[in-house]
Parts: sequence; structure tokens; C-alpha cells
Amino acid sequence: MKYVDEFRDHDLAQRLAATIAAEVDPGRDYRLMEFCGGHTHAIFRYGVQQLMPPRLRFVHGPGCPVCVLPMARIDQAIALTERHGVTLCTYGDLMRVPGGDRRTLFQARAEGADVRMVYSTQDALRIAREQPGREVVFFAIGFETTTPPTAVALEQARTEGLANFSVFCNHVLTPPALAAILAEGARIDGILGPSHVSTLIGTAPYAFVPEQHRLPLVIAGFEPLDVMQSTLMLVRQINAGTARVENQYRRAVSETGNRKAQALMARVFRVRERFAWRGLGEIPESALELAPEFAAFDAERRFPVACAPTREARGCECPAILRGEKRPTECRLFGTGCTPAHPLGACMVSSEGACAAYWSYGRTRAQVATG
Amino acid sequence: MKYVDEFRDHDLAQRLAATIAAEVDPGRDYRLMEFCGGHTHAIFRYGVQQLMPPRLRFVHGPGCPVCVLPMARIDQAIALTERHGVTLCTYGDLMRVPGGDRRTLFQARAEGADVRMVYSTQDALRIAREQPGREVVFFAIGFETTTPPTAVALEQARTEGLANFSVFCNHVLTPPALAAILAEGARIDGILGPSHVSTLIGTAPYAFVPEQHRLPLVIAGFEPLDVMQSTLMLVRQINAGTARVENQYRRAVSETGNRKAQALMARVFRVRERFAWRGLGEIPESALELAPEFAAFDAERRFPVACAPTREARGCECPAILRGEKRPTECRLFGTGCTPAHPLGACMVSSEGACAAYWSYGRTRAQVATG
Amino acid sequence: MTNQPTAHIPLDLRHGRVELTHGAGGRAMSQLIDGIFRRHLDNPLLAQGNDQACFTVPSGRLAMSTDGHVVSPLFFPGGDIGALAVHGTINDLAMGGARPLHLSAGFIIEEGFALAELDRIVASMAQAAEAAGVRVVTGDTKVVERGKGDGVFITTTGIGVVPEGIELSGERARPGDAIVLSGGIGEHGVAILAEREHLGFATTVHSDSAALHGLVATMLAAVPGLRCLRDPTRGGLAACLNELAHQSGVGMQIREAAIPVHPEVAAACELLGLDPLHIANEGKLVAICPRDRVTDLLAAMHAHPLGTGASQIGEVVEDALLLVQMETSFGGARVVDWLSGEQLPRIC
Amino acid sequence: MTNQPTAHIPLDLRHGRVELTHGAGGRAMSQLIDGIFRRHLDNPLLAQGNDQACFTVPSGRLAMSTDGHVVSPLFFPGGDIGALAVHGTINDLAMGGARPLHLSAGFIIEEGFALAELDRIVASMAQAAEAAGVRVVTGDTKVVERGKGDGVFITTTGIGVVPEGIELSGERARPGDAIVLSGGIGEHGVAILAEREHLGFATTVHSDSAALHGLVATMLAAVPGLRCLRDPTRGGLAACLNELAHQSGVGMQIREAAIPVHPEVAAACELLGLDPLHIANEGKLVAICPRDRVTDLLAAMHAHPLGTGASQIGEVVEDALLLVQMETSFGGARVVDWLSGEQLPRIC
Amino acid sequence: MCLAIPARITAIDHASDTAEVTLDGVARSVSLALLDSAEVGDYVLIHVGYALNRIDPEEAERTLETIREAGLLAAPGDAP
Amino acid sequence: MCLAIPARITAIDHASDTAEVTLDGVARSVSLALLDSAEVGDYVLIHVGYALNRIDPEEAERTLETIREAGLLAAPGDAP
Ligand code: SF4
Ligand code: SF4
Ligand SMILES: [Mg+2]
Ligand SMILES: [Mg+2]
Ligand SMILES: [Mg+2]
Ligand SMILES: [Mg+2]
Ligand SMILES: [Mg+2]
Ligand SMILES: [Mg+2]
Ligand SMILES: [Mg+2]
Ligand SMILES: [Mg+2]
Ligand SMILES: [Mg+2]
Ligand SMILES: [Mg+2]
Repeated sequence: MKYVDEFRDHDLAQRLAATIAAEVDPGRDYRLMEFCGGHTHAIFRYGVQQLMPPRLRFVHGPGCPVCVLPMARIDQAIALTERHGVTLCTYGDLMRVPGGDRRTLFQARAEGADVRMVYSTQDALRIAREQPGREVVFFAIGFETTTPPTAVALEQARTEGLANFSVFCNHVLTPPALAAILAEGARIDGILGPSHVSTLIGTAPYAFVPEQHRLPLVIAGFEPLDVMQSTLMLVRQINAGTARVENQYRRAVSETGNRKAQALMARVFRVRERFAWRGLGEIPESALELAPEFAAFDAERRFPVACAPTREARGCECPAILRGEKRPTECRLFGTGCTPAHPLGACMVSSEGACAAYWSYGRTRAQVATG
Repeated sequence: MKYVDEFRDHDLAQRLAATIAAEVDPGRDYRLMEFCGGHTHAIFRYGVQQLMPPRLRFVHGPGCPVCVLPMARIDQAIALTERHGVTLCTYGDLMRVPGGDRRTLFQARAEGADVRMVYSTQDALRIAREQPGREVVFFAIGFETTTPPTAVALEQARTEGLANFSVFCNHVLTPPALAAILAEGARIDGILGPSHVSTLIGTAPYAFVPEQHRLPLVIAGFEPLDVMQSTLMLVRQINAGTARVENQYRRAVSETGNRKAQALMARVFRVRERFAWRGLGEIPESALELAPEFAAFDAERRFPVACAPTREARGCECPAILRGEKRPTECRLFGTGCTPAHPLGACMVSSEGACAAYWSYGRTRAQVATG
Repeated sequence: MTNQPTAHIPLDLRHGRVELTHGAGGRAMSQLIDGIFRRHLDNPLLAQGNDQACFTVPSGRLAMSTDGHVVSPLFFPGGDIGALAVHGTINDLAMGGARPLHLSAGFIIEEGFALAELDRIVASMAQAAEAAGVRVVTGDTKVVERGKGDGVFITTTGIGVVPEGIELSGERARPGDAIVLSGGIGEHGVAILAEREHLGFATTVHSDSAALHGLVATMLAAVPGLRCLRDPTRGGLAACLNELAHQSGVGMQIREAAIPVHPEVAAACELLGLDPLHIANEGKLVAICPRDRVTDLLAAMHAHPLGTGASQIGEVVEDALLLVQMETSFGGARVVDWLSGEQLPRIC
Repeated sequence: MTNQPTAHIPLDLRHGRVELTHGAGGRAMSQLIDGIFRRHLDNPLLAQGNDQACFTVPSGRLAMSTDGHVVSPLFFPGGDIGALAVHGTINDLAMGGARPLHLSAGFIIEEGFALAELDRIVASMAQAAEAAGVRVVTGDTKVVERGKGDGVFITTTGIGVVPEGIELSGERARPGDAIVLSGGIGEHGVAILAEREHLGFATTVHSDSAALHGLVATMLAAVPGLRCLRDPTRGGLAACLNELAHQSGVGMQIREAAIPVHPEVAAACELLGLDPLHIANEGKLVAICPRDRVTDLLAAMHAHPLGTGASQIGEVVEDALLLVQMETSFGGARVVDWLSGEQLPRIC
Repeated sequence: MCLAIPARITAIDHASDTAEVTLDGVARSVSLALLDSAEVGDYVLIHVGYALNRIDPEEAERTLETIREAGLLAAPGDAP
Repeated sequence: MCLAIPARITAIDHASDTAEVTLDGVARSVSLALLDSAEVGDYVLIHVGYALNRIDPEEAERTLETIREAGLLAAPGDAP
């Protein structure tokens, strides 16, 4: 696979590992937060952590839109199917996420709800066209990467006059989340910045990181060599005491990003005043809702559902993990009460969550033995 | 089973058989037409024919509403499901009746049509109530026995305002059919008159039989002793040269019948100018359609469907059989091309049809051997 | 924090439902298998957790039989799909004269099926197997999407050992042989139909679902030279006799008065316009027996709890037309044909 | 005008569809059985028309296995549900070291299923059985109402003979043993997924569906002391290795670079976000072999057409945590766990 | 098609104009919409879920009596 | 969730604004609605059925080159 295999090369990895090992200062810690679940996934799946020197640690950030979705939004989605009888379309990632009463969309479906897994917003449009007698709601989730496809579908629905289609919008924004974590004083030395998010929004939105928090940030691709090269770039900035935004993922990311997609998002959405992030709490201006012009396609306006307040599992360390303060193994529920099959916390619900990645890939015999 | 088992008694059958044998004139034939499929069924199922003297033969009449339903009406019912997407409810008897292209409702259902077997018009109403979003059509068929339940359902639907319910009416009347056969000069000596039909309409409507055709008619119950006693009554009239309407089935039939049901039928239906009977052709004033007051519940008005003209199977002797002119074994298709599993003609489609009853019960070794 | 094969949250046998993930080959599936199937059907072969069971069998002839069970409703008076799936396959083995040894069970479960009901069904299966002295030694579980199945379908396959000298087969009926029926007909079918809401009738009839291999062993001990055995299941006694007549190339002459029918079965059939001869049984058998051994056979059957109602119902006759003919209780004669008009779906 | 068991109008194999009456135990059913099942699966045991097949088997140990097949779509590049149902059960027998003898087949067919497709499926089944030297000796057919099934489900059960001295079982892996894989992974699953319209991708990958008993016989001839065999079907290689690790109470250490993956399989997995280790195979096996016999084993496998791609992919290790751990091609290490997040329904 | 069977009324629900009937222990519910009146203990002819008519016990007995006579006497002229 | 993968455009349908792409022989159809322009032969990043952006071949080569150098030189200061 071109532009894939080259960035998974074993020999180059060894060389980069050697360079990193040579360049780190053995007298200090390097705590690098990878913002994205995609990075977390790559680090665990390819075993990048083991190639790093002992005192360089990846700290897992909140960059998984599934993980940070509040449980109440799942409850609301289930309520849409049960109270309003809608056909709910969603990406497969959401099917197994438990809501406030631990019910998932899979369970709701088993109990009779009409829930469909889709692979594209185009599938959701097709389903709406195929069953004009039913209301079809697309349960939209994702960062800036996944938002433009929702916007395309909404413009299409409006053009077609597809009156039985609407969107339950849960798109969130990465820079405000990063700002929120940093504002709380996360103990980190550098940041691996969003990869595919940045293909859309460019590198400019991250300028606040060095400016306000004096931290280096490298936009890093999701392949393991991308992660390693970005790590080297951060190590060098840290060693040099600089704090700049650098772009390792130049082959897909520019400073300005995809302007066509940005314009589209601006037409279809507007920024919400505030939105709750699971594990992080409410963050102002951190999410999108449909613009007034698209009110007719806004499931939240068309099918209001109130849900009981939810409470996180007692003992779940997700807030600390999402802020980079704790590791999954430091949660006493990890692997006992909480596994990917029965997630209790945000970090276990998606395969890109820190706890899930650690469980699925990270429990090497050596690590397990040492805790 | 009270009022059932008594009328199936072996010893009484032997006695009646002896009496009949003693009373028949060995020098003449007794050709007795049993009008109803119910009689045909009893004669074959209990082996009544074998208890009769050689020259007394039962001749099978047209009294099976399934048999006489024109193939085009099946085609129309299938078209209702396919062209108008309705849910079609029908008594099980109709499911296996082939239409003009040999397709049955079972086949249509296998191909995706929404066809439901019901056991009562109340079931059809319930289905209509349960799925208000779909049009539910009751495929009504039957003689005067089965007509009042359809009428009850129609009055109920109107009272409830059940707008998605309608009736595809195929109710037919027995006296005009009997009149049509007799008018053609059927070669018979007496008639076993309708049993359950007469519980509704009484004995009076048969007065034309002795009056116009000088034939004795005995309203006969459907249990085998009823058939035998009625046979004896006919034998006695024939021997005596009388032609009267007698009522053997006094325990359920009166001269006037069920006036409440008659009034109901009069409110809900009106007589059609003409209706085609399979095997007999068009008979004037021989069927019912919905009264104008019930036009909103008339599937024929609401879902017009034109169907290609149909043609009976070549070689099928049904017209002659339904007129009492031929026996099933005289048809060259009987048991070769035409069986209950794959009926070609009217007399094979229902278990009460003469050919079907003969096939299912009547092929005793002795008879088969002699053809 | 070990790499446990099953998740830590126990199956919710009260409120839980089968999800697609229970059929996906991962942890949830192994949890379902452990929590329901192995728990109830507990035996060393199944416990090994291999994809096949290995065991030694006595040398000689084996019998093998399979039946899918799709009965609706799943629970009915006198049984449920679990017990039925055990009895059905045991009986088909027994009809070959085999002593049943082992069963396999393949489950096809619809997404959303209540775990509590699955648990009940598997428990019933285990009980039926235990009572019959057989074991479910291997199995399989598939889950299909909602609307692609109907609760649960169970396909059981069985193997058994045919004792030396036993030679039962449907083509061995000979003119002059006696036709024996083990008891009253139509009870299974009527018990199922009575549970169907839309038919709107109620009876006290229970399914006769039972394992017949014990009765068969008794019969074979008394009359090793028995010709044929068959259980009159789908299609009822009528189908069973017609099948045997066709396989053997003979006719049959039976007497309606000799065929026991429970009054409620008869009444339900009158109501529905059905013939008890076409109604399914799940605990009855038809035996074809040399004429001179029928007294011994009936004596042996009457001594067994499942054969107390046994009687000779007729004789095998020569007939080029292979007809099953019946002398009616009323005194007439008629053919007994395969059912062709009516449909009785999902009776077993 | 004889009392024929089948109706006179032949089955319409071009335009006909399965109706409820085909499952009702009457003439239509026997016509379906004669016109499709017996015609293709033709063999003396099936032809007898009994509800069980009786046959002699060599004395010794028998293996028995069952699998329900609910794959969607029914036809896919490299196979169909009919061939798959034969291969799947043969393979589960072969994994016990058994030489497959006889199969049973239980069909659960949805009302409305095209007779032409059923005919194609049964023909394919017959061909697969013939090629593998086994016979379908007994079967069963049920028809369920439209919307209560999905085309056709096939449950096959097989029995086979385990040669003297062969002792294969999932709990026999020992630290130090070699882990051998017979060829590239993920082809069956990707071939199925590519047929699913809504996933919207196309490949040239064919299912690897194949009967493995010949390969197994070759392997056992070369290395009779083989410890375990298992086919990595649902859940893929990952589930297979984890199952074996758990049964044997060991860990496993494998090398990603040693596991062959067809480039299109790898690419499809990237597109869908799946891991080839979790994708189903239907013609591959994993063997656990004493370390000192692995060269002989691989030599024997390479000589067999279904083993040309065989390689040692790792070793059994001591591990109280029972983990399957993998050295990645990239140079790191990770655990290989059961699939838990994604769902791949109806793959087999 | 005209299948109808006598069953005994065991209970009447006037609100819904339906009755419970029994036939040798088999129970079902039927509509009384076609009858002017009916009482518990009456035998009614059941057809597609409706009671069509009552059975007249005296007429039934008389019919049976006639059949018995016809058999016993076995002579012409003893018409019903 | 942000899974995206580079694939090569093999055909463009301007009418529907979609492209056929291939990834090592695996073909799929994607929407081009988010791109200003695209040509056959371009590599695009595919995400939930949409092309998000083009891959810049020169930048990709430069990145790889830098990685190779970082490895070879194994010395501090050789920043990208
Ligand atoms: S292991 Fe589970 S409960 Fe613990 S922090 Fe992670 S997600 Fe939360
Ligand atoms: S046997 Fe068939 S074709 Fe012949 S008369 Fe009877 S119904 Fe018609
Ligand atoms: Mg069987
Ligand atoms: Mg059976
Ligand atoms: Mg049987
Ligand atoms: Mg299996
Ligand atoms: Mg009931
Ligand atoms: Mg198996
Ligand atoms: Mg298998
Ligand atoms: Mg297996
Ligand atoms: Mg069977
Ligand atoms: Mg495709």
C-alpha cells in the first residue's frame, strides 16, 4: 500500500529508535501527549512504546470522539428510536457504547429498535430515500475529520427536499479540547498534534499551544514512522527549549487546510455555546450544532428527548487518563470490571481509547508482570 | 361431541343402509345431486357411497364457493397485493387456488406479497387496527353461510371509522346457482339441499325446485347419518312420485332462517347484476357486492385492477362435473395432470370439490380397479 | 488481570438478550457457551471445548439422523423446542433400531432473543438428554440479525448403535404383516395449534413429546424380526403409512375404530376442519410386524409406559396402487392420503 | 392413476420458489426432496428414504462435529453456503484427526427462496462432498415463513474415524512447541465482506473454502505426535490461538512477519479498519507441533496443495496470563486479543 | 368452506357480544353478533368464529328417533 | 474514528462527483465533494466514503528522506 507500507518500515523504525535514544537526555523525563486515538492505536498496535527510551513516555490524550461522547447522548439516541420510532443510522463505532443505564445501541436493536450501521453519510441518505414513510436520523459523531461528510449529506438532503432525513449532531472540535486540558495544567512536555483533523483545519489553529502554554506541538501522521519522527521532532524541540508548531504530516496537511470543506462546515454548522465532554466536563465552544438554515434537518429540534442524568462508573479514572495524569493500569477497574467487551469508562468504549488500546494490544508479558 | 357423534353412528348407518336398500326400486337409477361441498366431503370421508345400493349414485354439485370462484378473481387479489401493496387477508381455503397464470396466493406470498391467513373476519379487523399505515383488504368468499360474518365486520369497520379496511367481495348465492343448473336440464332425480346455508336463509328459497322443476329437495345436514336419512327421504319421494321441499336438518334450519343475519346482509350488500361462476359461466343475480353506503370499504372501487382474461385448462371436465353430468374419473386429467397438490380445474382446488374429495378419499382399491 | 476467555460481567440471564456479538467468535460467544450451553449440557466431551467430540463406539452398525426444529411457539404444553429437539432425533435413531449414543446441537438464534428463554430451552434439552441417557457432545451457535430468524432454531443430529441382527427399514413391509400403532394420535400438533393466538381455541391437550428408544428396545427384545418402525411426525399417521407403503411397494388396510384419538384432539380437529390422521405426533410410533408375532409385540408394548395404548390398526396388503385404505368407524371405506390442501406450518 | 408420492407437475427449477407446503410433510415435500436433495446427493443410504441412515464403521474412536451455516450472501467468490457447509464440518472433524465418513444436512429454508438457488446450493454441496470422498447420508428440510429466516441455513454434522494412535486436542499444547499456520489468512472473510453491497468495496479475493482432511492426513502421517489442530474460522487466527492458549494453559509468541496476508486482504482490512488476525478463514489450519518435528511437518505440508504456504509463525511459551503476544513487523510487541469491538456478522 | 360445528355456550360476555363455547373440552370464543339471543347451555353452530344459529335439542332428538325408527322398522312408508 | 487511508484514483465520474479508487487492488467508490479538484492518478485520503484531501507525493518523499537521514546520521541537530 503506497503511502502506508513505507511508513511502517522495520529498518527505518530501528534507525529512528536509535536516533531518539541517542538524542534524549537520560537525566530527564519526556512526557509526550498524543492527542489522537489514531496515534494511541498506532503506538499500541505497532509496539512503538517499546522502541522508546525508558524515560520517554506517551501520554494518551482525549482525541477519540467516541470516548468523549457523554453517555446522555447515547441515551438520547436510544430514546429517539423508542419514543419517536425513528430509524437511527450510525457508524459502527457507536454501536457498543453504553449509555447511562449501560444499554448500548446493539442492545436497543436486539430489543427491537431500528438501528442501522452505516459506513458513510451517503448510506444514511439512501436509507431515507428508500423508506420515505419513516423518519431516518443520522447519529453524527466525530471531530473535524468526520464533520464535512455530514455537512455534504445535509446540503444534499436540503437540495433533494428529503424531508424524512435529519441529523443528531455530536460533532466536536479539537482545539478547544486541547486548550481545556492545557488550561488545567496537564503535566506534559510536548504534543503529537492531530493528524487527519489537521488535513481539514490546517496547522494554524494550534498556534495557541506554544504561544499560551509554551509547549512544542508536532502535527503527526498516524503511521508508526510518522509517530516516531514526530517524537524525534518533539525531543529536539524539548532539548532545545523551543516551543513551535511543526508539521510532520506535510504530505496531507497544509497550514490552511481544506478550505472547501471549511466553507461547507461554516455554512451548515455553527458553534455550540458549550458541550459536555465525557471525562472532561463542559467545554465552551467545543462542539457544533446545525445552523438555523438547517433547522428542519436537526433531530434535536424535531424529536426532543429528555433523558435522566447519567453518572460515571465509580472508580473510573478516565478524567485523569484523558488529561494525561494517569495510565490505564492505574485504574483499579482496568481488566477486572472494565474491558472492551463491557466498558465502564470513556477510555474503554472505542478501540482507540487509551484503556481499550492498552487492553487489546498493550498487555505484553513484560509490562503485565511489572504492572 | 354432542350433536356430532350421534350422527356418525355405525349401527344406525347400517340400519339406514338396510332401509334404503330395501326401499329402492332395483329397476331404476336414483341420481341424487348433493349440492354442497360439505355433503361431498361427508360422502367420501365416511364412505357413504359404498353403503348405498348399486343404482343409487350421488352426483356432485357446484356447492363449493372456492371451486366456483373464477380464476380472474384470484388474479385480481394477487394484483391488489402487487400493484396496490395491500395486506390481503383471506381464509386458508383460498391460499392454494391457482389463478389464470397458475399462480396462487401462497406463491405470491413466497414472492413477497403480504398475504395473511385469517380464521375470522375479526382477525382481519384486528390486523387493520394494528397496522394503521397499511391498507388491509379482506378477500371475502363464501355462500350465505359465510356472508354474515363479513357483514358484521363491515358494520364494525364503519362504526369504528377503520379507514384502512376494505373488502374484496366474492360472496355468492346458492339458489340462483341451483336454478341455473336445473334450467340447463341436469339429469338428476332429487337434490340434497344446502345445510348451513339454509340455517341462514331457511327452506323457503328452494320452493322453486319442486314448483318449476318437479324435483324433490331435502335440506340435509352434513353429518353422514344426515346425508343417509335425507337420501332415504328422497328415495321415498322419488318412489312416491312427489316433489316437495323437505327439511331433514330441523335441528338447525327453520323455514324462515336467521332473520337477524338476513337483515344485516340486506343492509350491507346488494345483489350483483351478474357474476361468473367457474365451470358454470355467468349467472344473473347470483352474487353480492357492497351496498353504496359501504363504498368506502369496497376494495373493488378503491383499488381497481384489470387482469388478463383467463382460460380453463384444456380437457378439464369441471363444467360437466359441476352440472352432475360426469364423474371425476371420467376426466382424463384426473390424477395425472390434476391433483390436489396441483389442481387444474375448479373441482380439484378445494378439499370439498368433487375431484379433490374423490382423489383424497374416494379411490378405494375396488373402485380404482374398475376405473 | 489475566487474559480471560470470558468477560467479567456475568451473563444477565434475567433481562439480557442475545446480541450479534454472541455469535461473532469472540469473548461474548465463549461466555454464552460457558454460561448456558456448557453449564446445562455439562459432560466431559463437551467440556473439552474442541470443535469436535472424539469417543469410542462399540463396533458394528451405526445409525445417524438429523432434524431441524423450528416449532412455533417455542414453549407449549408438554414440552418445548429443547426437549423436542432431543426427542425428535432420538426417535429417528430408535426407528432404525439404534440405541442412541450421542447428540450434536446446532443453534441458530435471532438477535434479541431473551437469554432467559435460551437458558430455559437448554436446561430442558439437558434434562431430556439426561432422562434418555444420551449426551450432547458437540454443538454450534450462530446468531442472525433480527428479522432473519425466529427466536431459535435447533438442529440436532444423533448417532446410535444398531444391535446385531436388527434390520429395520421402511421397505421391509410385506403383505400380511400387522400394522401396530403405539397410542393416541394428534396430541403434539393440537397442543401446538392451541398455543397459536390467532386460532383462538384452548385445550388441555399436552404434546406427547417423548423419547421412544426405550419402548423400541422392549419391542425389539420381544420381536427381533420387526420389519419397520417409523414415528408419525410431520404429516401425521397418514404420511407415515403412505411413506412406508411406497417404500415397500405395498398397500395398507387400516380400521379407523382401532386408532385412538383423544376427545379433545378430535374436537379441535372438527373445529379447525383438520383430520387427526394428518396431525403431527412426537411420541408415537408405527410398527410393521410379521402377523404371527403381533401378539407378543403388543404384550411387550403394553408393558412399557409409552406403549400402554398400543393396538393393531390394520394389515399390510398387496396393492399395485400402493394405497392406504381405511374402513371408517361409520362403516364405509376411504383412502387415507397425504395431506395436500391445508398447511400446518412450524409444528416441529 | 397410482397413489404417487410426488405430484405430477415437476418442480419448476427455473422460476419456482419454496412454499410452506414444501415443508409440511406431504407430497410437495417429498417432491422437493426427490427433485433436489436426492437427485444431487445421490447415494444408497440417502436413497433408502428412512429417517436415519444405518452403516457399519471401522471399530475404534469416532469424531462427531456440527456447524450451522448462516453465511450472507449465500454465493460468494470461491464458494457458496453449500460447499462451505461441507467443508466446515469436514474441517472440524479433520481438526480432531478424523477421516470424515458421513455427513448429515439439515436445511431451514425461508418461504419464497428460489428453487433455482436451492438447486445450485445442493449441487455445490454434492460436488464438495464427492470431491472430499464423503456422503450426505441423511437430512432434513424445514420451511419457515417469509421473514422468519434468511434464504437458507444449513446445519451439517459429520462423523469420522480417528486412526489408532492419534490424539489431538486443544489442551495438548506445551511450552516450546512450534505454532504452524497452513497459509495466508483472512481470505474467506474479505471475500464475503466484499460481496456486501453496503460496504461498497470490490476485491478479486476468493474465499479459501476447502476441505482440509487430506492435508491433515498428510501431516499426521509425517508427524503422528502432533498436539493440536484447529481451523481459524470465526474470530480468525487471533481467536484460534487464544482458544488454544486457554485450553492448554499456555502463552503464545508469534511473529507478524511470518503470517502471510494477501495484499488485497491487507488493503481491505485497512479500508475497513479491521485486523486480518480477526478475519475468518475456511481453508486454513493451525497446528501445534513438538519443536523437533516442525521441519518434517512443514516438509509434509509443503508437498500438499493446501499447505504450500505453510510456515512456522511462532512458539508456545509458558505464561500464567495465557497471552498471545506478537512481535510486529514494525519491530514492536503487542498482545493479540480476541476481537471485541467490531462485529462481522454472518461470515460463515 | 361451510364447515360449522355445534358447541355449547359456557359463558356470555354481553359487553362484547361474545360467548365462550366448548366442544368436548376444547374452548373458544365466538361472536354472538348474528344471534337474537343465546343462553349459557345453548348449543350453537360455530362458523368462522361466529355463532350462526342455535341447535334445537328437541328437533335433534326427534331426528335421531326417526333415524332409529327407519332402521328398526326397515319398511317403506314410515316417512319422517 | 479518524481512520483514513490513501488510495489512488483510477476513474472520475464528474456527473456524480465521485471517483473510483484503488488500494492495492481493492476498489471502492468515494465522493469527491470535499475536494476542489482531483485527477486520475492522484492519491487521496479516504474517510467514511469521502476523499478528504490529496496526498502530496513530493512531501511524502521528502518526509521519508528525512526519516532515512535521521536514521543514517543518528546525530542531533538534523531536524526536518
Ligand atoms: S479502565 Fe475503564 S473504568 Fe478504568 S479508567 Fe479506563 S475506561 Fe475508565
Ligand atoms: S380432475 Fe381436474 S381437470 Fe379434471 S375435471 Fe376435475 S378439476 Fe377439472
Ligand atoms: Mg431425522
Ligand atoms: Mg424426525
Ligand atoms: Mg421420523
Ligand atoms: Mg462451530
Ligand atoms: Mg390458545
Ligand atoms: Mg463444528
Ligand atoms: Mg467450524
Ligand atoms: Mg473449527
Ligand atoms: Mg426430518
Ligand atoms: Mg462489492
